[in-house]
Amino acid sequence: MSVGLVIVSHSAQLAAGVVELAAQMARDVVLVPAGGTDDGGIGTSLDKVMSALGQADGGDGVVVLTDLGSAVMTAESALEFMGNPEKIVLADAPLVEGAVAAAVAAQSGAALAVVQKAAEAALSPG
Amino acid sequence: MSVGLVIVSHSAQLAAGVVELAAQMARDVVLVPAGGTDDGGIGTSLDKVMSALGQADGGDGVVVLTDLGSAVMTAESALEFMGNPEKIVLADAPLVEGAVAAAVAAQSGAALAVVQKAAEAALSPG
Amino acid sequence: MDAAWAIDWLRRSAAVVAEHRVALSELDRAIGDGDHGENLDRGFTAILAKLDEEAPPTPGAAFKMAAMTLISKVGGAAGPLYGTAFLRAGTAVGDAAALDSALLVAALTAARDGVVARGKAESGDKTMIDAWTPAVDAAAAADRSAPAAVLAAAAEAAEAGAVATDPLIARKGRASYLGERSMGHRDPGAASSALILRAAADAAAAAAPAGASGTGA
Amino acid sequence: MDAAWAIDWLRRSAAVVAEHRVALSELDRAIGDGDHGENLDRGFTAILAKLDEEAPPTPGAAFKMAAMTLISKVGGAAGPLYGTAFLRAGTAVGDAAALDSALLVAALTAARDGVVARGKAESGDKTMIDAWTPAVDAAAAADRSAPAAVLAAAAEAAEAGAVATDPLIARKGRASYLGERSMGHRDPGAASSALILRAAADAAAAAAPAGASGTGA
Ligand SMILES: Nc1ncnc2c1ncn2[C@@H]1O[C@H](COP(=O)(O)OP(=O)(O)O)[C@@H](O)[C@H]1O
Ligand SMILES: Nc1ncnc2c1ncn2[C@@H]1O[C@H](COP(=O)(O)OP(=O)(O)O)[C@@H](O)[C@H]1O
Ligand SMILES: [Mg+2]
Ligand SMILES: [Mg+2]
Ligand SMILES: [Mg+2]
Ligand SMILES: [Mg+2]
Repeated sequence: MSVGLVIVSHSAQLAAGVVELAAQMARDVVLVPAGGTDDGGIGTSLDKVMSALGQADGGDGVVVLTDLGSAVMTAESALEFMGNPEKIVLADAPLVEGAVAAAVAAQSGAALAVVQKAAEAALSPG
Repeated sequence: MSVGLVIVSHSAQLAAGVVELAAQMARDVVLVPAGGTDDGGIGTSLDKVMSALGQADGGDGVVVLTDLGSAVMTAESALEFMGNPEKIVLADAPLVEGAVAAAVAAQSGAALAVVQKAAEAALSPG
Repeated sequence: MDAAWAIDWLRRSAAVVAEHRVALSELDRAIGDGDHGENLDRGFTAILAKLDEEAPPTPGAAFKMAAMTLISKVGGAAGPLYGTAFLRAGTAVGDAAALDSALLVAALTAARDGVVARGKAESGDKTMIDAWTPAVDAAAAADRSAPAAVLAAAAEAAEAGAVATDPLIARKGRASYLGERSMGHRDPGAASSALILRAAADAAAAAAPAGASGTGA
Repeated sequence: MDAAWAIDWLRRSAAVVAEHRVALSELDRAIGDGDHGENLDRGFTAILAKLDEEAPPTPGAAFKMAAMTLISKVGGAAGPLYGTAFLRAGTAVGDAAALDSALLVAALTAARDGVVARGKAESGDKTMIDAWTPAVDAAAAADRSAPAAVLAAAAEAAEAGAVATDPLIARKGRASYLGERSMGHRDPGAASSALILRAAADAAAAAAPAGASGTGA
């Protein structure tokens, strides 16, 4: 198993695209997009986030990446509803760059805190 | 008119999603996605990038944002083929956060260098 | 202020949000993404549907239902912010059948604290906090008056707070991308907060005979 | 080394890339995204199609055609990198009908400089530079030999350089995401560079009778 990732975005396409990009370098990592509102519009959905968190959690924990501030707030609300599980953490990272770095770290079998740090340290390599 | 943006990504969905997200706060800015390979795969396409640069340039210049390093190289190759036009610049910025910040700056009518700086200074606001 | 008042508050909020839907989105178009009115209208329309299904038995139950619905349906920053506000208010009042002035002040304070915890904004950042904090202060100052007067004081202060966001520079939320260009525009969330707190006061005024006084529920 | 040699080089490169397509992608799977073989095969297949349409009249024309095709078709980092390499080589040799040893060294040097300009990697960063720079150095050291010997020296040095990437830690490209975990794997771009430079030497050997010497074309 490995740490899972959830990509929370206002855009369903953006979340799916980040998953597509990060999956290239992390074939065995569970990457779940949570993009757009319930009715397919631009925005975030608590329900999509909560079900993505459920899907991504294989036991080793989940790192959540977000686009704008309101996605952060939706993700934090979801965590609050779930009783702030210790094994689900938000990364304070640029979405695309953080997701790729975190996915690579998760693929290597790194622990939750290491995957989170990989996201947060993400700079675009050459 | 305003500065245009080109979003270069390995994923067509990702580029389209970034455009969708940034457009929310920049209704009058020309935002052009250049994502995926010519045959719809994951990768970058010189032809897509060059035609996006053409579409985005309304006279006030274009800021180009990229995902991974090879997208940067494709964009730089495109610029070299076009004779390194002064009014097309690459931003060294996180893709999503930089695109939103640049789009907002472009919407306000800011000049090319200001839009580029907005992208490069992008941190996710609350 | 009992469950009937809480339900009336939510219904009045839905009505006033629907009425000001376009205006709120226009405020948001100037310094955000132009969806604040639609966002809230979607959320409160869903609240109306829930109220039609089942009437919450206590104010706390009404607040918690509103919280869940807003967080789920709004889709923008206002969802988790108002959602957290109503959730904390619901927790603050527990299963009290009716809220006296002290409990109302506690509920408003918890709501405001919830918005702060969720959004991490400070006063003066040009957010809904700039309506909520004056409202909480005014309510606390009026806590020896009747509930309707407490809510009227809160609503009035929220309205003044919303107006006072006009000259501010946004430091949180989408408007912060605009920096100084956010000056001269009213914060949409502060404006909607004023409308919703006015709805609370109106529901209380309709429930309590005019001129009633004291601190009872 | 004339246009026929350049065309033969490109055709041999296409053949060797096709032959090692899976192996190159497997190298890339270990420390990248697993597409390097497919990427290059797509590019060189397109080059073959162009060669079937029209034979470039000079080595420089062949290099420029290869450059445009690789940049357009490869889709990964190798596209702009090899593309820039061939473009700069094409510019370096101009419209010379044939390349003597000095021009070959100039072409290889320009190609390597193009990869450096495009990718900003340094020697030891575990990239194709680690095949190209030893190749350029060996070619320059052999510049008083016949063209075929210059290219043979370059190919041999590129092969050794590719092998020497095994223990390195990647500092550029996708493999740099892996940090220390990139150790113990060969860089795919260095491996393909060695194959392509060997193809150049093989084409030269096939063109020049074995044992021929001197610095002529
Ligand atoms: N971090 C925050 N703290 C407090 N209020 C905030 C914060 N971010 C945004 N807001 C409020 O939310 C309002 C915008 O809501 P809305 O338009 O629904 O969200 P979005 O920006 O996601 O489209 C703002 O006017 C502001 O009052
Ligand atoms: N900045 C760089 N400088 C030099 N070579 C690089 C650079 N980035 C990547 N490479 C080379 O490109 C190779 C990977 O090519 P490829 O798999 O086609 O690209 P991608 O990483 O986009 O999938 C690497 O093995 C390395 O040799
Ligand atoms: Mg909005
Ligand atoms: Mg919105
Ligand atoms: Mg690759
Ligand atoms: Mg690739």
